[in-house]
Amino acid sequence: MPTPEQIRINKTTGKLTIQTPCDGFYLRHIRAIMSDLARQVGFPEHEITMIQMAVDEACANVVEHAYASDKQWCWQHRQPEIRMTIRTESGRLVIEVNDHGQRFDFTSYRPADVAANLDEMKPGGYGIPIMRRFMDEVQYSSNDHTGNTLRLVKYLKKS
Amino acid sequence: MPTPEQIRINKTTGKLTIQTPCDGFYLRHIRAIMSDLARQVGFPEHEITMIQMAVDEACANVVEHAYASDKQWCWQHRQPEIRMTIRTESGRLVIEVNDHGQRFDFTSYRPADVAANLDEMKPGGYGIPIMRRFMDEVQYSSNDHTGNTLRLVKYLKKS
Amino acid sequence: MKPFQISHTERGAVQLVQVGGALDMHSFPRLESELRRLFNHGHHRLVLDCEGLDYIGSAGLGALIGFAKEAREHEGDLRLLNVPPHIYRIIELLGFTKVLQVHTEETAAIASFQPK
Amino acid sequence: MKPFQISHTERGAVQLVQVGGALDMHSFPRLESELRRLFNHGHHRLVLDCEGLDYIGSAGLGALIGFAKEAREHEGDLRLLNVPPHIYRIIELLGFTKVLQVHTEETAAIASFQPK
Ligand SMILES: Nc1ncnc2c1ncn2[C@@H]1O[C@H](COP(=O)(O)OP(=O)(O)O)[C@@H](O)[C@H]1O
Ligand SMILES: Nc1ncnc2c1ncn2[C@@H]1O[C@H](COP(=O)(O)OP(=O)(O)O)[C@@H](O)[C@H]1O
Repeated sequence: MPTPEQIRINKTTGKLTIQTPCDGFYLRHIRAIMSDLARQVGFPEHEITMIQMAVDEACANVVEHAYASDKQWCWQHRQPEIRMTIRTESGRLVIEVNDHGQRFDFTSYRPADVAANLDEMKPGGYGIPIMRRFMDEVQYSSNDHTGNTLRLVKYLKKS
Repeated sequence: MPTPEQIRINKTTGKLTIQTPCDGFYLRHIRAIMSDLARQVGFPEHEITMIQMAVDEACANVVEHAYASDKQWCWQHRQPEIRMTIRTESGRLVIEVNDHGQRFDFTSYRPADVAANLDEMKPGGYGIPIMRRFMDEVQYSSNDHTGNTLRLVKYLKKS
Repeated sequence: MKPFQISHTERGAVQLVQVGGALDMHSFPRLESELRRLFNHGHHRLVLDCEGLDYIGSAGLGALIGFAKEAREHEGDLRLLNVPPHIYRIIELLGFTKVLQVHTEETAAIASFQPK
Repeated sequence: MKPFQISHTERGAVQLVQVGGALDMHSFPRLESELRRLFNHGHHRLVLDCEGLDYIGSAGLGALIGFAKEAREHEGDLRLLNVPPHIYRIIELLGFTKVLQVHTEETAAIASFQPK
């Protein structure tokens, strides 16, 4: 078993969890932590901005949409919250954003891409396309016990 | 049951939890979140600095001392971590800092106060006296299942 | 992590709107109500000075497109000024700079509205 | 939340050490090694310019006391300059300003080391 000191030194694999009320107020802290950890893993600045935007987007969607309909809101005994886990591993960053709101059929949601939205000058619908564009993996899953989880993965490119 | 919208509006009672690896690297985010929430509850700026210092101190002690001795480290199967919960209630702020390291006999630890340390120009030992001075309640408890918890409370003064 | 700030000054027939800090879902309603207010007063020629902007999310980007579209329908436009490099790089990559005019000089941004 | 910064310049027989950002348990070893290095070179007259300091924790405060004590044992001292108001208020309240000299002007801080 590694000693505390070994674990402490081994900074590239760490896990951070944050659970906040479901409110846009907290997103700036989430972004700040996110970019700090991405920097620690070694991502270049422009990819840090991308990761930050993708995660901000995932959380914004929880605040905006996940608890929107109280009919479909499956876990009514719990307070609406955002729960996020960031794992920094050597070579990649794994972020999971979890909510207990309504399920969303993410996989079959295939919106027009950013360019098509821009052609029509649409004022919204950029969130999910940006997330898919900026992250290497984007997966949504639903579970009766643990709620809905959006998993975002970004790999460090070898240079 | 309150609707999500009611809960969302009721910003003065919120609960935020953050769990980080046991490393001083994360303390600046903890301080940033702490001061933002204290500001939201309505504390004046100089008390925000005090709360920030007390919480920083509580977390620094976990990083520095709680996992220091692997002999007394009771929860060896877990990774050393800091877990902090902040509750913003109307009129007060309740912070709990939790670790799974060694137990500390906090209650009977009665160090010299800041002034006495300063008289002797001591280079350390200011942490706990500062915490006790800046917060209204400071309580330490230990539990075989949940680990060690330091609870800090600060009340909003009526003005 | 500066708080979002918005202010505005008149430059002849053009409204110069300065924004700073983070334009995210939390601050975004403030941009929206400020631009809506200008539209309601018949101002449709807007320059958004992004000099102090740290962050912009997709809601903010979408709003810029929506307001630009509406402004154009009233013979105006929403044009950007002083976009910080890290934000410029992202919005260029996404294609927003093909749809929105971006300027690096205030005088040029204001003059771009003058009839030739 | 700027990262901790430390640099130093010579002002005659006095070392001016500039610090900025947060001096917490994470950054504190960098202050310690810089001051230790100066001591090892026989420099015991130090002015710590705190102009850009956002935060100081108890470990940092304790270290200042420890280094001031050691400097005094070598006919020097550690004195503070440009302490931001929100930090000054706290360290005054705690009594640190009774033990450490605090200056508001660089020239006065440097001159305070000159024999009268
Ligand atoms: N977490 C979620 N829960 C429920 N519905 C969601 C969630 N995320 C997105 N949606 C749905 O997908 C749509 C597209 O989302 P997005 O691309 O982020 O754009 P926007 O939020 O601007 O509409 C939303 O309008 C919403 O209907
Ligand atoms: N969470 C903790 N677990 C174990 N021991 C602790 C803890 N917090 C404090 N201590 C003990 O109490 C002492 C005093 O702590 P403090 O007042 O913060 O000053 P310092 O950290 O500078 O020694 C520490 O040196 C340590 O022995």
